[in-house]
Amino acid sequence: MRLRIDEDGIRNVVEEAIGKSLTACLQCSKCGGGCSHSEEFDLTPRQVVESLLDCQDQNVLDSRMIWLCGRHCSGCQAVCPVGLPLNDIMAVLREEALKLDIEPKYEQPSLVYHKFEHCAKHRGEGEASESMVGGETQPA
Amino acid sequence: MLEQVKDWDDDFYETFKPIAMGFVNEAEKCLQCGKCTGQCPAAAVTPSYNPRKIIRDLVYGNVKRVLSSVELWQCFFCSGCYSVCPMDINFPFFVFMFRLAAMNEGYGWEDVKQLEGYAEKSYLKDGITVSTFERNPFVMDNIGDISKIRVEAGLPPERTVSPRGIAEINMISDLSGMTAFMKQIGGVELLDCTTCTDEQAKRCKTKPMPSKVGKIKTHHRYYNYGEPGGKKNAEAR
Amino acid sequence: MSKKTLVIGGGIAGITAAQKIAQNGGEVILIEKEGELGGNFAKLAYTFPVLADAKMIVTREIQTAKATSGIEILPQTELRGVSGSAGDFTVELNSPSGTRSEHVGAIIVAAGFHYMEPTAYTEYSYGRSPKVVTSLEFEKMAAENRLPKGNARVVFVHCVGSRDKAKGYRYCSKICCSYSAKHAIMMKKANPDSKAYVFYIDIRALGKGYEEFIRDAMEVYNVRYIRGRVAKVIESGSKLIVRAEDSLIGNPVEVEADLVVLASAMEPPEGSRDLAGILGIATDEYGFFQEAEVNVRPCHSSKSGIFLAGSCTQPMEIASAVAMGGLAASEALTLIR
Amino acid sequence: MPRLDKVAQIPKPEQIFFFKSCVASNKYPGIEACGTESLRILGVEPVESDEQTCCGGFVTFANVAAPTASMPAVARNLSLAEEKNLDTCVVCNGCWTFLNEFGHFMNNNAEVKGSVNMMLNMMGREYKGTSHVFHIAEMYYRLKDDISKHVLRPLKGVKIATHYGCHYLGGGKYSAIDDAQMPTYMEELIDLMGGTVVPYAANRECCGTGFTQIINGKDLSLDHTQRKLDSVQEADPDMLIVQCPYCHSQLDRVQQQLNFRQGVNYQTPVLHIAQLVGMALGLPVSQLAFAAHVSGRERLENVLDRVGR
Amino acid sequence: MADNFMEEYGKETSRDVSMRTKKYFSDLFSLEMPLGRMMKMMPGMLKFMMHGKDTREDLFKFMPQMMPMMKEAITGKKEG
Repeated sequence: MRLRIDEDGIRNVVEEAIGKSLTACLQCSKCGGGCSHSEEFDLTPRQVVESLLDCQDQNVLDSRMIWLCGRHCSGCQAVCPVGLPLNDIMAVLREEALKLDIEPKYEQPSLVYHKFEHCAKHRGEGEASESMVGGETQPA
Repeated sequence: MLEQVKDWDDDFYETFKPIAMGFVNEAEKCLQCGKCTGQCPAAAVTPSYNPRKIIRDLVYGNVKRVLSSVELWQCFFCSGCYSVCPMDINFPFFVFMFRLAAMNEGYGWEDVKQLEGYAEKSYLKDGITVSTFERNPFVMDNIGDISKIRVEAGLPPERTVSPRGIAEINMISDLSGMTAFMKQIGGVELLDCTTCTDEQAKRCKTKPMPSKVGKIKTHHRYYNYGEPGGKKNAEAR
Repeated sequence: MSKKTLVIGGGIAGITAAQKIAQNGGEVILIEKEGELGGNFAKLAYTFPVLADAKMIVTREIQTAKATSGIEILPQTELRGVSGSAGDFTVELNSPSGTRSEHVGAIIVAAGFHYMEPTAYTEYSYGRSPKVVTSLEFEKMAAENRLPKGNARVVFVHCVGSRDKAKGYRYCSKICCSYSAKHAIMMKKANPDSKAYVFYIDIRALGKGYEEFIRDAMEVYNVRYIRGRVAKVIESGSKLIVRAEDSLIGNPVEVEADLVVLASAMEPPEGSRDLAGILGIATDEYGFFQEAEVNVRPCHSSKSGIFLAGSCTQPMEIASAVAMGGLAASEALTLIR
Repeated sequence: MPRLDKVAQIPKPEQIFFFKSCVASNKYPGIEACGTESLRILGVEPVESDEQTCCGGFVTFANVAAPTASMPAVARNLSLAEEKNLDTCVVCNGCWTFLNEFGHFMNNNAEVKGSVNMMLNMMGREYKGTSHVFHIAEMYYRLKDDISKHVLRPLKGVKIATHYGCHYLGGGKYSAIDDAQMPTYMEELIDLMGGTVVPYAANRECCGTGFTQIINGKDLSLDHTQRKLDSVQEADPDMLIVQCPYCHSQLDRVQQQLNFRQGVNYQTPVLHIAQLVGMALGLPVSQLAFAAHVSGRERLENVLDRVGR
Repeated sequence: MADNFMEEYGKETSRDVSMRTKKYFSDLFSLEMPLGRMMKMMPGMLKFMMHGKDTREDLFKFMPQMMPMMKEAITGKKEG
């Protein structure tokens, strides 16, 4: 999707809480690279910061990353060349998610790339898009 | 499981260039600058289509991911990316070639099947790709018979191609192997999801890989470029 | 053996070369095409990496040059013809008051550069919308305090004309990353509640203190850096919609902006090929003057006795232009002593 | 701005081979009727031939036909024009791109040309590559002085928005007569004929057909076309001018489909450049064949009343 | 049914996939005329010949060109 970028969204809440601007992030992915549990997470800390800056709040709040990261390990925060307090960022995001009563997700994430869910019957969507029906179809 | 870089075929792109006879060139010059995706109309409406990533995967040799992806079939072919590319990479030619390669791997036949009518029923039978066939009820009753309008406009009621012209393109299609290509498409069977019966569901492609449908094993395509953080991936299994 | 040197071009490189030669006992004829000295440096408001006041530095340099004895400054003068060889050139200088021929021992070319007019970039609606400006115009706007007020959003676009085989030059203009950061900081200083966005592919901060300067822009001044080259700038009503891809996330993004600043490429000055023809020295494929040997003899042109200085050889920042001016001066001094 | 050196290369022939497009003939006959009639008025005699089949490019790029099948088909069509040694005039961006793209491809690739000619010799035809392919909008721009001489219905007070289409400008990055991002030759033609040009934000966006997306990925196509139509509706033009029958078909019919599916109300008539020039040159209303249009018919009638039947 | 493309391909690496793709395209775009391909063209020519008198004459006019290609296809060596 094309994202419309502006300055509001929960990034302001996060920035006030940690007192540092998220634009300081170097996007060097040292945090994601160094993380020992990256297989279990669906987002790396870098992607969390970049999504917050891109106003993809829903994506971040729905992800599993904010629930599991930073609870007992601070691998990413230790290596960050800019010194962004990633654990506090995750903590603030957890509070925000709870405020929006999003229930926590601790289970194993589903695999990285997912199925093509086009089958109307199983997805419960009424009208499969016309184009799926066979026979000659029209340009418009 | 994570992707292994040792899985990739590094010299795929270099060895493929001479074979593709000029349709595939200049991709090694790609700056990965993102200008194509920035202006791409398809990338604006789809969750995960990204021309820059497809070019990157082709030059890196990650052929599996490109050919088995749904995104390869979401390109609008508007060559806007070619018009803004600082390195003049003709991306629609890449999509055209790698859709053929994906079909050779067994992907995408369900999309091509829907276009079979244009090639077999219209192009080879009466020489014109888009016939006067109408399916939209509003258009049928408001516009009615197009030949009446053609006569009013001073044109012959129907546009016809001479029988000899049709014979000639049929021969061209036989000689160049298009007819053999069309037979393969014939083998694909499309099921109507809205009136899906259990028996039909059994043979449907969302099930574990159906037995060969005609001569073609229709593989199931995946969203290979969806960002891991995408909403769908967050649902726990 | 004449003891004089001809310096072509009154920019910072030419002024430095003239001063160094005059301070070491040589005599200099400094010719400048425009009315007064300063060249591109005079058009700036601040310099990076320390946001020093450019106007003050330029006027000081010009004063010292005028004050030094042994430098003859000829404004609105152009070189018409050159003959002779190293150590003994006769040059014809053409000025509104008539032509004049001189005997000089060495020639230093410091013709400077020119910002490319991005008219070929119609996808950025340059020329169609008054809100899309080049970096030079932004400097003028900053100097005349015409920057947008209120919570305006300003977008800075890197690599317009550079690193582009189709519509521009293939080389990188080296200083756009730094001066875009400078512009962003100037914008933030002039209007604290404005928002600044910079679209980049790679950040090339190649000097002392440049990286820290750009990092300050990100950390202290909250300038948002997005990795992705701007694909389109569309006029929609009074606003401009800037479209690009945030390639670190993989999604196309859209920013509504009030002002778009294009960091256009540094190309050779107009007429650089004719000047090279008059002097009889080689130029490279883009029209910059060709050095004899890129690594070890950067100041020597293809003809002995003619030396090159400043950004007429390649895109370069002020510090290197000054350094090269000094080097060209010392080369010339070896000839005319 | 139009590349004037390219425009100068377009000759002003007495006769030209008029290449009929499939969507134009079978869905919007007004394009073909006005195209031929307006060229005749401007002094260029269009020559048509029943032997000419479809450009074969659609079936190829839609991967329904093998690529090796389309080059002989394109060569065969061009050989028809070469028999009468005429240049070719197409009305559709798609035909222009395929005839040009494969035409050039064969010209600088000798063995491919040899094997294609081997196939064509079986039918007694031969592809030499001498016939140049021009778009009808290029011809109009080349003959714009004649157009201004022959205008009988000046389009005074008609607000017209333009849509250029992707294949001609995007695909023809170096061979089209205008640059891909800020083309103005249609605006100049409209000013010439007295109309007022209405700019809108999504002017250079794709029409949304996506070549096969309207059939395979219909939701993506409708979504994109809706964004374009919203931007057109903001500018509220009297009509939208296109240069390709496929864009014409998409922008015209999807308005009705969106009205039906989402209850919105898009009523902008869509016209091909040939129909606009035909209207300005005073062709009879029956020949403009507005009856074949799906949406915006009342607005079209009201424009005709204003401009004069 | 596999959940993503990595499981789908299992042990197969991109190298095997690219071998298949390259072989497919080299057959598709090859311009030589081996005997097999000549044979595949026969039905198309016959249908064209059956179509009408004028098409039959054109094909016969083409015959002299056909002979060297046939010889070359059968013997498999380039001559002349």
